[in-house]
Amino acid sequence: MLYAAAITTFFFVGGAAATLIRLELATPASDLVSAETYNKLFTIHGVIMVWFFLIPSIPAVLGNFLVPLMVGAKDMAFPRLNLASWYLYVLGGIFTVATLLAGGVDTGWTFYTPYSTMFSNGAVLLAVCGVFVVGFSSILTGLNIIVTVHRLRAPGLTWFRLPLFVWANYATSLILLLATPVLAMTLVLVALERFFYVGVFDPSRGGDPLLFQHLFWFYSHPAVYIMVLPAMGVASEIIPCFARRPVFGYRFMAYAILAIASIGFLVWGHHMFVSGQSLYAGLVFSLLSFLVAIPSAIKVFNWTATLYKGSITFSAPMLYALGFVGLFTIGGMTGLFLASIALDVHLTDTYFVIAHFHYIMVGGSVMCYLGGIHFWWPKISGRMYPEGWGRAGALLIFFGFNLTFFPQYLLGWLGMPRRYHEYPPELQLLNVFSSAGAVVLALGYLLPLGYLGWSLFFGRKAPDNPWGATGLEWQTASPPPKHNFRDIPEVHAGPYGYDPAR
Amino acid sequence: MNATTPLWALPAASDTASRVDALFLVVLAVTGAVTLAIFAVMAVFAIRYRRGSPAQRASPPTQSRVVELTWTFTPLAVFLCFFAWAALVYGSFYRADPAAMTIYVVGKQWMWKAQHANGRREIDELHLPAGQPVRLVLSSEDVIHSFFVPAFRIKQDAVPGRYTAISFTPTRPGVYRLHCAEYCGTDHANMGGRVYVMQPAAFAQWLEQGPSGASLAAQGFELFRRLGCSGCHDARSSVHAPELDGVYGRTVHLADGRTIVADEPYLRDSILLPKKDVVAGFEPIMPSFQGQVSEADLSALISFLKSLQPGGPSGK
Amino acid sequence: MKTLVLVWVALLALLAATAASSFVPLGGWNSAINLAISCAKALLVAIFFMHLRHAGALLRLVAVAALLWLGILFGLSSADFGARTISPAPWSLRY
Amino acid sequence: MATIPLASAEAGAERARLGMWLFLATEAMFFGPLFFGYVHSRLADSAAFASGSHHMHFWLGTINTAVLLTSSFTMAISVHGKERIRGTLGLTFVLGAAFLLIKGYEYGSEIPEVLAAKGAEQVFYLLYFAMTGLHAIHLLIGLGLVAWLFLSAHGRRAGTPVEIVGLYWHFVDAVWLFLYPMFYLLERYSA
Repeated sequence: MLYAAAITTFFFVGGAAATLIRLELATPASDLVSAETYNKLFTIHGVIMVWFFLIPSIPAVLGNFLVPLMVGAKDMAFPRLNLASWYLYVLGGIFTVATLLAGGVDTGWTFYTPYSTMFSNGAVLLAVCGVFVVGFSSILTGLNIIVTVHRLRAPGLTWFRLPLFVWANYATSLILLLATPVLAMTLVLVALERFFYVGVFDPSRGGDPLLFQHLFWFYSHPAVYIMVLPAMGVASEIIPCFARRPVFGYRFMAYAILAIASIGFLVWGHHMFVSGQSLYAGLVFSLLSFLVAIPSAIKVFNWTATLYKGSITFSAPMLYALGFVGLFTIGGMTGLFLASIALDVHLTDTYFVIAHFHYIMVGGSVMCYLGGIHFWWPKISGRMYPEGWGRAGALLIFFGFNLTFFPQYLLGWLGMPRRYHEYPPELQLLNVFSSAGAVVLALGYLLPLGYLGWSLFFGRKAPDNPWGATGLEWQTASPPPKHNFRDIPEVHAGPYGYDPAR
Repeated sequence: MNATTPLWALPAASDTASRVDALFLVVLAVTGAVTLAIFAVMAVFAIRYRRGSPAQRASPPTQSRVVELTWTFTPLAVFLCFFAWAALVYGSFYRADPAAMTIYVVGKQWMWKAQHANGRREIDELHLPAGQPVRLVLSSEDVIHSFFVPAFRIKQDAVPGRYTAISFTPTRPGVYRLHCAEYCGTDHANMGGRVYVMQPAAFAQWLEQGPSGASLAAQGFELFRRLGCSGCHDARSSVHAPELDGVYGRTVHLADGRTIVADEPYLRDSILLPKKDVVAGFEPIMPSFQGQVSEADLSALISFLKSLQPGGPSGK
Repeated sequence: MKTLVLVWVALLALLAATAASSFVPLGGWNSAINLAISCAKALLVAIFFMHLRHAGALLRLVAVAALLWLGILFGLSSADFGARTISPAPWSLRY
Repeated sequence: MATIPLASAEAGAERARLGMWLFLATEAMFFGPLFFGYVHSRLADSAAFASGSHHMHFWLGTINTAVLLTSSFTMAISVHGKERIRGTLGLTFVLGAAFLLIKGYEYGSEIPEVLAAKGAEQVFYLLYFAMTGLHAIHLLIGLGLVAWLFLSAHGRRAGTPVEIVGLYWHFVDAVWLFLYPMFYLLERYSA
């Protein structure tokens, strides 16, 4: 709950920055904000959305609440660590707010050297501290989830009886644990280089700016999977429930999650195809990038197959989940263009990339975060949200999202580079579409904030299991009592025991 | 010939552009078809199996090894084809034609500076002959930049402290946009210009106009004389100034007792801030050249000084 | 208890070996020997002092995973640095 | 709800053990970029690194390694011992503190050299300070934990807290085993 409030706040700060960016880009000239302000806006948008929203959203808000419920445990393995992790998140947030107060930072969320170490005048150190601290918050969350899944499963709950949401959060936690420390140390090196001129990234002293990129993307590419794997977990809970049938190919889905998490560590070099990385390294990373697309494809096929012979209701969570599958498919398919190394040369650092990763992160993670919030809202709050408003919100967000980001694919192919506050005037029409979409999208995000807030006080009292779902979390009261269950449940079968004929 | 070809037309103005476009269209066709098929299947299922529809729902399949293996290995095969094709095209960016014309391009906040083999320089513009293979050698004076010409479908980062290169052959005369694609600071969006692809004869004529020099070091030697450096630093000069033969990399003893290695930052400081590090045994009489020499002049001067190695060929 | 003493003696012996070997000029082999001895010492510490010898499969897996992932970081990054070709600088082409 | 105290204590120990090992895995990844940066910079200019290494205090570094190894040994005895472990815990603390004192003396005598150094040799020194400094911070945390064990009831009897702190202590020790040859032993023969 504490997490939900803090993360929602940051989502809207980051969202406000995004809205300003799109408003500036409604015209080709620089008119609303100056170049410097624009650069600070997209940096703070990136930093907040990546580290303060997307990464902690599902694991910290839904994961901390649901993983113990789903494995039939009284609480997380280390409850105090959980609280510590929240304090670290807030501390990191304070640093980030301090960055804003100190005048912002203009390095881009990627902090590329030598710009960040030697040329930027922004509050790089504060921003780096913020990310460093929040990184430890994620590490502690990940550690907690892993130990919980390993050690606190209810009697009879074997690995292949775990819901896919638990699998997804488990795999995500592995990435959090193995990747985040590398980012933390890399940022320490940036700070040391900026103030003591260590020289590890400085070519005149035997360093290399590309070394930073290797270290940075070693974390930041797997971080994409930190964002999207939990979303896949949410979709894998919602779709079977509203299709009233077991998920198709449960074991393959679980293996696919593990495959994505591990192969995801081997592909970071595809962010560096034009960076001056060696040709051969580029080719290896291109091949590995195609390999990581396969488990993702399997998941899309299996979700689609889960609809077959189902009995489908289109409630708000289901609309979000189906929207997710559609947007994730488009995002994934366009990822193949970027993995095709020769195409990436033209497309990288253009709006094509922007569109691609927003389809994955916003179309994927945010859709499922909202879907998950709606799905488990009765369990979390003990109240029902207004279904009509929920469906309207889901449709509005889906429409606004596509209007915002689809034109950006075309812009990217036509060669509009990213991080430009001015652009060639012939590209205005597509930019206007995109900016209009952003306004719709912003309204779409305000809608759930409004009616969910309303339902917290005035919503109908929720029964224990409003969706007729089979997960362990639905077998206890809404909201759950202090120790989740009155008696620790025993499990005798796999998840998703739905029957469409009933 | 002066109007820039608009980006919405996305002209294909190089051999690389046509190769990339062919790959793009095939990938687009395959992924587009699969995406539409997935959406169609989802739509059909969603309508047919909506709650309360009369569709038959007995024993829905929960897994099928055959089906799942099929949709694991079919994409794998397709992906391997994409990979191989893309890798071949990518390789061609970096395999320079032996007859390729080499042009040095330096990125700097926030401009592109190019220098042709005969010494002709240009800023934020690049003139190229149609039909002639070109190899761009890129570097940067400050942060990472990226040389991006959408009409050629090429992009290559310019990294400080080292050189990167990319090869292509411009095919269609015209004027095209040039951008910086790697975020490089405040005026990143304005760092760009025009690429002029000309008929070979017109290009040859263009190349002959304007100043030229044999090389950066030779230009540095010119500057060395023009700015009056040689008046004092020449061995025959009556002024008591340090001899500069082999100065680069030498350990220099300073008047205040420190020792310093004469590296590039030191040479740069000596030209711009001569009072900062005075060499032991010499009077601080050298005037500052701050504001008189540009970055490009500085790098020419320094590379001239670097060429004055014992045993090596010198500019004299 | 006896094992611990033996391990401690072995560790000190290895320390003496690595310090002594660094005074023998062996070129690149000095670093290789130092690295190998460090690995041996770290293994002794992990297996005996940190009880990996008696630990379950899961803990061993965690220990191996960390090393494996460090290997991925080092290996794939080195693949880039090892395979780079740098174009000649203009001033290296003498006039 | 029936609880079996013994079983739940053992379950808690299992949780803590797994948690600590996972944490140490993240610590290993945390040190990773520094080690990689070291390798990269050293390969770029190994002569400068060797000459930087010659300015290190060989004997102090070697003695310190022995001190730290011995502290690990006393820590292992504490974990192994059943009762009356306060003696070995105290010894561990004293050895750890001795390490830091020697290290502090080295730092003090090396600072002028760092200021005088140039180019890649300065990179060597700064990496040395960054890596050994980070190690020293870890050791300081370890000292705090050992002191806490010593002063609290845990010091009377070996148990899970002693074991967990021991894991951490040994890990910090193992990191030093790599730092020692990287900084002290480069081309010693030519010094």
